[in-house]
Amino acid sequence: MPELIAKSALDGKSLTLGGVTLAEATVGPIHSVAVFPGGAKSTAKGLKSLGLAMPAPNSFVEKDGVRLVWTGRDQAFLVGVMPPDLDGAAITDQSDGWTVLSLAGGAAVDVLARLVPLDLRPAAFPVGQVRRSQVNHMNAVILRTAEAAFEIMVFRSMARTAWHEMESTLQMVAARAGKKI
Amino acid sequence: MRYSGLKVITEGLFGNKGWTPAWRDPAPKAEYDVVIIGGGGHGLSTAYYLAKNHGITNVAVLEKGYLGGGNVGRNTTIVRANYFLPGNSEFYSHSMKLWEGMEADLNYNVMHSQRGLINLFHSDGQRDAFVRRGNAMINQGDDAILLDRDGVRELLPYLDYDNTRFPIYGGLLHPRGGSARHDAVAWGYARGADQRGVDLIQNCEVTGIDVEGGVVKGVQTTRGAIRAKKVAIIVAGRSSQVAAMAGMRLPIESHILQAFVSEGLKPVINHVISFGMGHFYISQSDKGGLVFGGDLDFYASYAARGNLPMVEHVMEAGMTLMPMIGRAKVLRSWGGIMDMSPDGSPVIDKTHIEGLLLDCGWNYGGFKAVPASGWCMAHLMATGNSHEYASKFRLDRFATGHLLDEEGTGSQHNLH
Amino acid sequence: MRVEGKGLIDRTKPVRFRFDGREYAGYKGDTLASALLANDVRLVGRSFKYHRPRGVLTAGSEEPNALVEVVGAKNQTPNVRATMQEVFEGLVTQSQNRMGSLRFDLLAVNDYLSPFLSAGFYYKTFMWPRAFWEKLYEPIIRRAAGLGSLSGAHDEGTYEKAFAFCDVLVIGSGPAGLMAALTAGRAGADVILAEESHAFGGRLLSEGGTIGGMPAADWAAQAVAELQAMPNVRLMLRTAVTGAYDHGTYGALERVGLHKPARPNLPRECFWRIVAPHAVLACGALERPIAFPDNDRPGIMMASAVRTYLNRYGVSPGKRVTLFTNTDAARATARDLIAAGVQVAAIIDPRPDAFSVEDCPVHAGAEVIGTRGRLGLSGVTVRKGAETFEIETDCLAMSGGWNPTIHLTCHMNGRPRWNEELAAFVPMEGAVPGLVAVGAANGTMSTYGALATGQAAALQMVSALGRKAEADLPEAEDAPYRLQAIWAVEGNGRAWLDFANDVTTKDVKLAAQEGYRSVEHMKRYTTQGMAPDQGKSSNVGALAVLADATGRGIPETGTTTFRPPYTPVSVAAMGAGGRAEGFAPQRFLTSDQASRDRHAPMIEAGLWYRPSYFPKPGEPTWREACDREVTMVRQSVGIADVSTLGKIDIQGKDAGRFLDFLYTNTFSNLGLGKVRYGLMLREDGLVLDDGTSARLGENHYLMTTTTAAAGLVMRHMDFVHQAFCADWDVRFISVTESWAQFAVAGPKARALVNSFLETPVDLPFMGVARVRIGGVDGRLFRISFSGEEGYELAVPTRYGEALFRDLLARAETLGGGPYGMEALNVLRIEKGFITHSEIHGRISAHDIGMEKMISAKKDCIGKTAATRPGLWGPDREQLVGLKAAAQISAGAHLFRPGTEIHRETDQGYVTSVCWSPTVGAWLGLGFLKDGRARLGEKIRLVDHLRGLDVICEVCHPVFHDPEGEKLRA
Amino acid sequence: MRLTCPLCGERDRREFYYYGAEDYLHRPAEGASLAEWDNYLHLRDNPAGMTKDLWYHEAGCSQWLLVTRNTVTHAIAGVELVAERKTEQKAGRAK
Repeated sequence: MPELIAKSALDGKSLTLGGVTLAEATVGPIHSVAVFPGGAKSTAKGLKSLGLAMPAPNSFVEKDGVRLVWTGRDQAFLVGVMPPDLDGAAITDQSDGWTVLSLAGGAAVDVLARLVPLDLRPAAFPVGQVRRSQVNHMNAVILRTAEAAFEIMVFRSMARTAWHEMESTLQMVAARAGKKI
Repeated sequence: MRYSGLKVITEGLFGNKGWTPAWRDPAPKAEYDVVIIGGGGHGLSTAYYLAKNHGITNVAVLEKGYLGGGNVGRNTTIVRANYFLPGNSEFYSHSMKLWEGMEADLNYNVMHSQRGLINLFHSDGQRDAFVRRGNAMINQGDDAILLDRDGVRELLPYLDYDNTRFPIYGGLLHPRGGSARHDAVAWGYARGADQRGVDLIQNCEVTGIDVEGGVVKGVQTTRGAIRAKKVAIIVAGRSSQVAAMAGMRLPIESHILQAFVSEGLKPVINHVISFGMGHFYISQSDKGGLVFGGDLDFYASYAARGNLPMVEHVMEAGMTLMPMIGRAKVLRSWGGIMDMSPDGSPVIDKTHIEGLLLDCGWNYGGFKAVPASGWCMAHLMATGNSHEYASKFRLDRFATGHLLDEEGTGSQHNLH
Repeated sequence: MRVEGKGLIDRTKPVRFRFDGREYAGYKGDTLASALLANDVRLVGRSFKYHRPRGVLTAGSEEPNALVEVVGAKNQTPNVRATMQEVFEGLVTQSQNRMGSLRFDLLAVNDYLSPFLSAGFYYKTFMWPRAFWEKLYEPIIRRAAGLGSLSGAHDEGTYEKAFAFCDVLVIGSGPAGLMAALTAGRAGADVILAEESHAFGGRLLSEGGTIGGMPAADWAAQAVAELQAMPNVRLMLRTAVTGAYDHGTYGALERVGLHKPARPNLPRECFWRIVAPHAVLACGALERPIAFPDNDRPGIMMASAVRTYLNRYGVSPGKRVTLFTNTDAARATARDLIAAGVQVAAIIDPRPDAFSVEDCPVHAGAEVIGTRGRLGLSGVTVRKGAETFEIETDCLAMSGGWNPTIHLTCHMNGRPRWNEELAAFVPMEGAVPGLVAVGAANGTMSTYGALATGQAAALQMVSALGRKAEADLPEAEDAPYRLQAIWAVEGNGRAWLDFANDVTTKDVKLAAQEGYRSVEHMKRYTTQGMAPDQGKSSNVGALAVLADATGRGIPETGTTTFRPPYTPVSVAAMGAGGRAEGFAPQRFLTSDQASRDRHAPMIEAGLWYRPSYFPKPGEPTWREACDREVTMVRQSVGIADVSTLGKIDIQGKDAGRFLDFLYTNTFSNLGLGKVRYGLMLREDGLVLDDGTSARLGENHYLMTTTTAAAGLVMRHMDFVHQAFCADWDVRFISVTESWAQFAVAGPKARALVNSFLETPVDLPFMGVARVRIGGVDGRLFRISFSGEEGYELAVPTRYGEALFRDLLARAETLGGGPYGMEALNVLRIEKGFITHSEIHGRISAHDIGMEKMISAKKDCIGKTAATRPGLWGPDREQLVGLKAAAQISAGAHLFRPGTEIHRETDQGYVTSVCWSPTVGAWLGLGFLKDGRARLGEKIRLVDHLRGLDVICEVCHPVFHDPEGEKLRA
Repeated sequence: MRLTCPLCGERDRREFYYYGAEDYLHRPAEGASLAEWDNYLHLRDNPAGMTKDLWYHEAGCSQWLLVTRNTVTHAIAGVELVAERKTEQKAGRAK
């Protein structure tokens, strides 16, 4: 019988530069919940057991470490727990499809501003919101978990490129530090 | 007036006082045998060959702005004959031959320079596709040489062979490919047509096409009505608008193609280089500017200007392929309006209206086609039959499925 | 020379730098230009065409003359404006565009040949003999042309790009910009203030005067301090806004590290994408020269530049300065010089009624008609009425008035308006939505006017943002701007309009004489305005000369368009991060390391990296490895990572119906646990992609796409779903990344698979089953791309590497092992399976013999367009197999033996070839006219490029196991 | 260039893929003539002015958008989801 050892894309590595920490995060299971036409009610019923409801566009809801993250029209990712039985929605396991990078610390916004074409001002992208966008040329799901903390989901196969992009940006931001821009 | 080195010297000695206008500035007559709408490269070359090849000189070229003010005056000046589909091959092959005799024919130095064009490839599959193309070029009687990685390195030592995203497997060298001075082509044809009696009428915008009983009768313009036995629409970039004046809906969508030129630099790039994986191509002009570009901005537009995402993409492609140009500074960018057709190939054809003809859909390859387009369009106008080298550029080919899709990207206009 | 007591430089911080090999001293705060002038260096460059000696003309980025190379460790940076480059300890610079030394440039011979090098001369000559153009004339022209040089080495510098968002972008930090920023900032709006220079304050730093009762420079410093303290304001120094784009997007270039020694990871430049619904254009005006004979000598400068060098840098560009101007405003330059103790030789003012208040000779109604001095100005000739006289002078400050810096307002095709009073173009209002020009940029020339219009624009923007702001203006100078336009002075000799491209008034007149009367024709014929300064100082003057020569007014003559960038931007800055994986992400398989451990060369497959082959000792080339791997699969078992194939999970009651619409064939009737091959067309009827789809449950399918088309198919499905059947009960999502999938192929595949399954499965061909492997849920498909009995085993990606290594170990015990892309390709060619080499976008179902797969019972994407007559019939090239004893090649063309080789006799082409160790021959797939009717025929394969000319046999494309017995075993 | 996705909000143009004119939404019924298909696939009004065309929020929510905008000024008058479009579908073009 083969012994199958699980491996993440980046072996859980982390890096701190200029007060910003970049790390591969472990978030547990990820499942897409895609509500069928007319399936909203029964989906909501199913999600009740988790104390969560389908989030509004661009936001995520969180309870007891479990998140339901909006990812599209009639679609959210349930993160951190195996999905309950749900009628009315297609459930697809996405746990292995994504690598999650956490980026936190003072200049985290400056780092992201060099990679992500999003308005990162707190009024435009408040804590508790999510954006589907890009990190450089890679599609990404970006959650703002605190004023200076983000979780960034990228396709697992691209994790090394994502890391490289973010690492070199951290280096440039750190090299600039001390200078008011 | 005939131009020559001797003439330049004698005029120089006498204060350059003797130079005369390159063309007249006539007022439009009430009637012509032929009216050509559009004083761009194709319109001017059509007029020139109508006069020269067919003796038809009672011709007016109507230009709403200034001669050569469209895409012939804003492109990256590449001249090549490296198509592979029958229908395109023979046409561009013929165009190349006309380029090669252009200076002597027009008595105007268009600075056509066959510096060699290299299409780089980055995988075995791409190599095979380029080999198919190269063999088609040779079958047509043109030239192509397959270069391996070392062969490319010998010619282009400054490319990044180690760290580029898509490694260079080799290249297809088209030695007769090159570039020319774009404005000079328009001016050379304009001067040649004018000398043969064609009226070049600038600041004359066509506002309507007169059709009676399915037969064209003339045009309405901002300088009055002009009657004509035949009318040609040769207005790439505005084809849909002008054709709409005759009630036609064309298989064309207009798109923006940006291009860039750097500040002048001492010679660093001798060839025309095309980097398919990055949709990037570059050459260096005689003035020293790096002239380069990439893909369309991709959205339908008549704005003649582009946006940053494509600008950045082009620069990134340049940096991954040849990081030695990093410190060259972009001096100017511009956008041309491209007639994008559903298979990437043009139309030179009659329309359902008798006497109304159409030359359009050049996508972003119109510059190199200027001579042959004029040649074949003039033939069609003079004889009523498609020229053998443009026989497949039919307007109905999309309906019938007789496509000329070099890119293989299908009926989506902006993908060619 | 340095002037004591003047300037904003830091005299406590001396720096040493080099120019053309000599070391000089300057101060922190100096530009290269100011520091060279302080050292009495006037000759800094050579002109483009005539190689005339040139000096500093301006004090800003519009500089046409003083372009130098900055020399770094590995690269040099050409065409750097000495007027913008700050000096720092160790800065090394050199002059450019010279043959020999700067003082003795051999190409200066061009200046003597100038009568023959008039505008457009090259269009009229160099035509004979033809071959000489490329071999002789053009190389000489190319060598002489150009300005600075690139080193040819890769630019390994660090560059970055960034995005910024604000409510109000203020461009320029003179009085108008500072006032706008203060007003918007005080109201709480998010403000970005971008200043191109290395200090905030704009002309306030150069002109003295008072604002609110304090020296203007102090007021500026106080304003900057207040802005700096506001958290909602971001100050961006050394940042030129270079372009205005759609919907409030601006491009801007920040010089991050160019003013200091290189440091690891410190970007040289940053290219900003700034998004702002409101923007204030407050970048002032550019002073324009006057075209008089020999107006290009080193020492002849813009009056405002002389003033800037004096007041901002504490430098007088001359010891005995003469001023030539037609405006009151420029006269202040002379007054400032006199006050600083610099001798002013004279003021030449062409206005007959010009006042005379300065403590120096003032010649009203006079003009400069000539100059002297080979490498630097030594004197000027002045004409006043009938009289001419000489003035000894080493610096001539000239001013022909000001042109508002309207460039950004033209970037979205806005046409500027001619203002007769200013004799200048002013911005068209609303030309760039959200952008409002204020101050001198809008033709308001006084300091008070700048403050007032800056504030007014900001108030309007703040109120549009729903914020309240107070109007509060300090007092300042409000003198009227008065000038009498003077463009060109008649006289002997050439008078320069465009210094950078060496275009004189004669050239413009010649263009008009030759019929190039449109301003665009003139520009293109003379090259005026096409140099590095893009005509910043010459456009209006040249237009005026053209208007005069053609007998039209300036507004009727028109203007050329300004296009981005405002000031040149390096390719590296706009392409920052674009090298290597920054250009396109790299995608790695879970088996990547295991393949590399086995020394497999990894090759690009789209964005993915896949193993090419797995070399073993004694295999000199890939061919031996490939042959072995093919034979291994045919005889025992091979393992390949096929995770790159697109996988799309499709669920819902209408999932089958949806697939029926996407595919030409039917999937709604596919049995549970079954897999079917499907063909997908584009809507234009040509083949889009192919692949298999499995039915995992009643309402649950898994679609597979090719690697190449995965993204394309997803987009296509989204379109078809959202555009045509959004109400259907179907949902789908990509699971490409979620599963690692491995092919296990060969006669021993079943034995291998059963060796690790908890419960052996006897899966029929084209079946799928859920399996458990080592405690993990997986999926097992019985499909084959090799023609052998084949399985594909999928597990969650995290287990991919472990499973791959385990599969290899097991395969090896059975005499098998891994196989790479090369072998995979041979296996599929032997079996006649197509890839995107065959379905290359011009191929119909009919071409590949699959027209019967288009179901007649239902509609599907592409069905009708596929019936277009041009996509059918014997004229089309159809898929065939080719077999030869000698080597053949993909890309070769096919001809009937004995016919001439020409386009017109071309019968088809080859798409894929391989040496088949199984068949013992070269095999190919290709497209041949009416090919299916020609099986058994001999055909001639010609590849000119590779020198191949081989007779092949036309075959059915399936060479191996045509009945499919092995597949179904 | 910025587009406002009805779901994701205002975004940079780089997040979007462009397909072509609104015409692609008016797929002829099965059995329609080749001329109708030619009209659907190839022929375009291609106006210099207001138009409706199709964009895909590829780097965002994967929704297809129907954008009303000006091809000369690039001004955008409206964006709606293709999947939920209420816009009156253009009547079939007689040709």
